[in-house]
Amino acid sequence: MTAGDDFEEDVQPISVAERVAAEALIVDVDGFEGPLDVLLTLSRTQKVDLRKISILALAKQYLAFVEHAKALRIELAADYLVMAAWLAYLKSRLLLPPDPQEDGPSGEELAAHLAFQLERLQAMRDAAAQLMARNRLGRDVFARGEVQEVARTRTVRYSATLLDLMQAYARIRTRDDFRPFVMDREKVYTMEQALDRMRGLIRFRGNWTDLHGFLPEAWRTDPVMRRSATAATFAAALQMVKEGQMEIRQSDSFAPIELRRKSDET
Amino acid sequence: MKDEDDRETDSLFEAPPMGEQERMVEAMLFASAEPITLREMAGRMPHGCDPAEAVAHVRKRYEGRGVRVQRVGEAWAIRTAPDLSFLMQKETVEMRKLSRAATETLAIIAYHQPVTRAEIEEIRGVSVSRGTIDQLLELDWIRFGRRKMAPGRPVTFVVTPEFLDQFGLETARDLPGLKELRAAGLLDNRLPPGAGDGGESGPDDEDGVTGRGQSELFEE
Amino acid sequence: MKDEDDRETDSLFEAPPMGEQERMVEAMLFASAEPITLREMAGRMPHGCDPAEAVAHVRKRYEGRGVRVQRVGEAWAIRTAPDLSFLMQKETVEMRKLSRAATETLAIIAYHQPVTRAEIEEIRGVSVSRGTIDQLLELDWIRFGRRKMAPGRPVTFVVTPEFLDQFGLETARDLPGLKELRAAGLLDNRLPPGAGDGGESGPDDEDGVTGRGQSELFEE
Repeated sequence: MTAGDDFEEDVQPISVAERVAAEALIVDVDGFEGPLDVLLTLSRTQKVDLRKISILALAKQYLAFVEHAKALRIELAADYLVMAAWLAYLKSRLLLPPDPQEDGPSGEELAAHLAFQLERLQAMRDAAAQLMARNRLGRDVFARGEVQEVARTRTVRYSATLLDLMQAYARIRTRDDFRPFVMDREKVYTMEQALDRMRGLIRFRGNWTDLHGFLPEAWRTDPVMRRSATAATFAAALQMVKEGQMEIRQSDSFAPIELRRKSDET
Repeated sequence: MKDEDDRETDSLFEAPPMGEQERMVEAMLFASAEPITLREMAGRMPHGCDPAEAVAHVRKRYEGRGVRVQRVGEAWAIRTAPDLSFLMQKETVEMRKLSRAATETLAIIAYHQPVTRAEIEEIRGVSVSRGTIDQLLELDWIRFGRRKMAPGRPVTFVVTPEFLDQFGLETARDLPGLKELRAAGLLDNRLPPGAGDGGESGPDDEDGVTGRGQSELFEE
Repeated sequence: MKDEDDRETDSLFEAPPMGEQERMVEAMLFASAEPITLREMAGRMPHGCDPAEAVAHVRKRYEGRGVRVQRVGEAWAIRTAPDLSFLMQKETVEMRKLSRAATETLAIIAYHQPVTRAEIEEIRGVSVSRGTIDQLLELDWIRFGRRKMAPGRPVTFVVTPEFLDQFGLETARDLPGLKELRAAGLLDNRLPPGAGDGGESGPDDEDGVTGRGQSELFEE
């Protein structure tokens, strides 16, 4: 494409065709989706494969479009102006011989990338169109009309094993049979305990002493404990009498029971 | 099958081949939200089609398949084969451990059947909630037995064959007695109630019970 | 085939014969409007069934019929044959016409997935309005994918099974022209020259991570 011979930033040499193109775009500037969209539309006027497009020509067309909009006092969104500035820069890079001093991408590289972007956008548009043209569910292809819902039932299953059962039963039965025994144990004064105590005490009891005097201090107040201790002590006393270590007497019914050590002399 | 002769039988229009008509009927039956009448099918199909015949063919084609073409009143529909209805339910099973109250109540019924509620309460030492009995009834593990010949003629409870099945017993008499329980090392009432040791599986429980604990209690 | 051996030895239950399994799959597929996964089928079928094989048989059976068995991503569904759509005016659902922005965005997500919003904007050359993404999300055609391993860990978008179902695609690999686009390099995420540190020759480490897109799907 012929680049403007006397290129200058301010005065854009614009061909009639480009003016017309720009004019056409201006009419519908709101219909465009940004500068890339405009560029893609402009590129169509070149009627070539997007890969062979002249970015320089495209840049000129775009700049003409922006100039025209300015002339018509049409408010263009900022990104259109950013693109214009960038394309003006690109144009200068493409026109001027490469500056060996300057690093960064060359004009050709920038142009190639813009061409890639345009081609990619076009490809996506074609793909979108192809996608939308496919057989669509609910328009061309249909799902089952009379849906049979899958009934979801949640069953709670209770687990209990024979073992659980037997243990439960054992728990109940053992509680019944033995709990009283376990409970009373704390308040039961056994004969063994009483014997132990008596054997220790009797040596010092040469005189008749009331049975109750043999009860341990702690067992005297609580009636249940007192009763248990009394019985055990009495039983122990009988045992010791039987063994010949002790004498026992009661003067009358319900009279105090008295104990004393069996004297060795007699 | 032949009895729907309310169709236009002959047509001057060239109708699609019957194979095509079958496809059409198949698609309509599938996509329709409700059963379709032959009249409606005819209205949708190209001129000259014979939906009655097409339906008959499709119906035949689906014989013995997973779905079948069924007549519903004056219309036709595709329906799941009755023997496959189980596929239309998704059952989620949630395992829960039977509560202590329920287990104990069940045990008492099993060991003492037929037994009245009052007797259960006496043995357990606590009252038995209605919910517990209901739950066991619902599980089909207990049922009502004969009324007791006692004042008020109270109902009794007995265990069911389902119970025996569940617990792998021939009869309730097979339940081990206390002596056997002790011999098996199963008596340990120090175990936390309802044993929190995930006792789904027997062996685990057994492990949990091996500790001596209060089995001493049985030694007089 | 090796599965067969496993199945025979593993399962205590004898699996129903394949003919029965086909019937089951048929019944399930017919009963549902939504695609059903093999896993779900297996969950509803008796032990030891091979829904994959059964589906393959059923699919074959319905070839050329009025309805057909279609793969939708990881699931299967029965759909009417497209050439019979003229019979279904009654069932046709009004399709909301999507804006160009929405269709383009959808295509970009489908062909470039997983793709970030910034990448979509880069391809379209304009910012993507919230409404567009929202609309696609609402249609259930796109969803959020994994976050990209890039600065800021931006969210990505991917298409859904509903998208596949809507457009009659078996998998995202079956998108029309996907291979050609990829071969032409049009699905590469090429950074503009001079952008970032990739500078001259484009594909650098960052590019290597972000620029994969749909091509991932081809690396089996």
